[in-house]
Amino acid sequence: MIAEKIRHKDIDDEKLQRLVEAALFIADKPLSVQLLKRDFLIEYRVSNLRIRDIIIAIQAHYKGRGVELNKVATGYRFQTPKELSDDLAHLYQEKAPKYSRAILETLALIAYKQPITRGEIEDIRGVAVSSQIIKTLTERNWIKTVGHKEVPGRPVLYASTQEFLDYFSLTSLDQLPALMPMAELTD
Amino acid sequence: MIAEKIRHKDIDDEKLQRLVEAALFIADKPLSVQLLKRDFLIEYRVSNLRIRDIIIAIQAHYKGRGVELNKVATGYRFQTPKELSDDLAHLYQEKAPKYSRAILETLALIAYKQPITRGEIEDIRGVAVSSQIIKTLTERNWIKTVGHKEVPGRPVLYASTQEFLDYFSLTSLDQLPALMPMAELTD
Amino acid sequence: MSDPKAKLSTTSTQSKSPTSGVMLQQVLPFALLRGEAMVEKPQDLFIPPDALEVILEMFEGPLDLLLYLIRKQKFDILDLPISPITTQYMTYVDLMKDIKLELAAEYLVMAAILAEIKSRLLLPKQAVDEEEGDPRAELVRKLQEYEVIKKAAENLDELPRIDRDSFIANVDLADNFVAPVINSQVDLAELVTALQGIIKRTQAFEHHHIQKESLSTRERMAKILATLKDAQSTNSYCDFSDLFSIKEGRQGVVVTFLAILELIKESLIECVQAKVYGEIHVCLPKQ
Repeated sequence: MIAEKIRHKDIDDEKLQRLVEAALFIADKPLSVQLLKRDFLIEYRVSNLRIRDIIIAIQAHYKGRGVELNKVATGYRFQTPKELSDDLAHLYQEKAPKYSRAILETLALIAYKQPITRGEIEDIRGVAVSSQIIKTLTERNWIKTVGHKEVPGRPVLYASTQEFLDYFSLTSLDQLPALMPMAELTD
Repeated sequence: MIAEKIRHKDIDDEKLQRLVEAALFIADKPLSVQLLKRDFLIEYRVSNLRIRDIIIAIQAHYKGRGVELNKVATGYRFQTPKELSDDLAHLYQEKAPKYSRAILETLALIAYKQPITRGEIEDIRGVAVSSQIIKTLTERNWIKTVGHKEVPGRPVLYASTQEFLDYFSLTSLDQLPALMPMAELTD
Repeated sequence: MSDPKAKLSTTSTQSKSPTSGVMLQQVLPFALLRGEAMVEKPQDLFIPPDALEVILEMFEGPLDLLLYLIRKQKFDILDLPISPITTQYMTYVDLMKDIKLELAAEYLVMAAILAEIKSRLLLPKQAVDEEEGDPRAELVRKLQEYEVIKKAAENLDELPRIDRDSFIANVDLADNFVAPVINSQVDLAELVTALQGIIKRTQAFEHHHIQKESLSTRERMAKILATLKDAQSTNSYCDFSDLFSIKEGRQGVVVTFLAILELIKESLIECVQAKVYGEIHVCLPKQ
């Protein structure tokens, strides 16, 4: 649609830093280096490495301030630091969504055991998984279907999404808390 | 909603600045000193004057960066600096709706029958030509006025422009496609 | 199994169950509810009576309830004492039924499983097939597996969350910001289609001579008008001869001449000759 413009203009570090900082602040989602280049720096000739250096410089600059620049799964975003949670949270407590154990357990199973079918989730939890739970998780964009399991009935397989990681401020599934070790059953 | 707590805790300047900065970044509206106190600093004993000093310090800190702290009618809010608007514009490009039949017919009549008045276009099309159509075509630089017709009211005469030809990759109007077999056009 | 109506509330508890009236006044409702008939009572049920319903509702299913019983009684999950666990489990299930909590079928299935394990454990050792091993093994594995996920869900709940523990910065654009509009695209065919649409619709159009040949004249007419407009704005005028360009050759001269004639015919321009045989000035009509 938009004709690909040639990246021809040079940009100095100071201007680049201002622009990247502004872009990260106004974007309504985390921005990756690719997105920054595509959406905000299309006119400039600038390497990924340089953008990464600029991001590191911005991160350093915001250390100890009111917001910090964090890397999450889909990119970088400015958010308030942990240390301020208590002071800020009271205003938003009522708005913060709470999730039932059923939802959290289903989500945990999908996150840790993906890809997984609804039947497998029910098997481990020992109770039926309501459609409402799957709907809520899908609507929040935390889970997605990734295919079908080749067993009778070809049940849908679920996996977690990048947005799920973003929501919990994680960059990858590795960062999820480790599962507790299971004691070995000896006979 | 929130019970009025006594402002008893002391807060040092560094923490106060972090908190005010965070509040201004996460609020969905401009924050006045009063709002800052009521919503974010309710637990702390802090004077309006001190908050104002902190705001001035924050404003100074953000001079020349990617965002700036501006005072607007209802309080303070972070905004991107004016100088960056052009660079940030890329992300927010809006796609104009497709041209309506009325616009295309008007343009076609101006191209093929220039110079032509609005009245003549209306005569041929059998419906009024809205000012919006003329405005759209003029803003697109496809039509221009080339004088007035010497009839009562001295209506403006429209013609097509060089940009119109350039857009359609024509070197002159001759290159516009012939409309119909000639027989149908002659009387 | 959760019933949204069965929420923690004194009145609903009272109205729901004939036994709960008793429960409300007692410190140890569980024991009184079951009376002397109860052999084993849960050690941990020091629960305000009106909270009982909510607590029972809190279990995510039979595995969750079993885990709760095991952990509270500090039983070894790997050496599960089936008999006392089964008794306690049944006590809770009966209690859920008593206060008319919507009981998921899974609870009854688990009751059957427990009873079956219990009966197999009672069989003489030799009668048990060596291959089968410990009849509790499958249940223990399930309990462990569930406990891992239960803990994982708790950990997940404690991770910093957006809008609860951390808030995303949002900044407005500058006041002078204008979103650029990408013009929509038109191709020549659309333009022709539009005009053909008009032709089809209106007879009147046929009286207008629109043909390829006349377009160069029409274009020239527009050009001449534009030139004269420029001249007018600088308070000067054009000489008739200025409108012609030798470079265009004979064809060009003819087109220009036809355009001027057409413009004069339509009263769009005026030609003025100041003196006989003098230069003809061309200008837009005076107002």
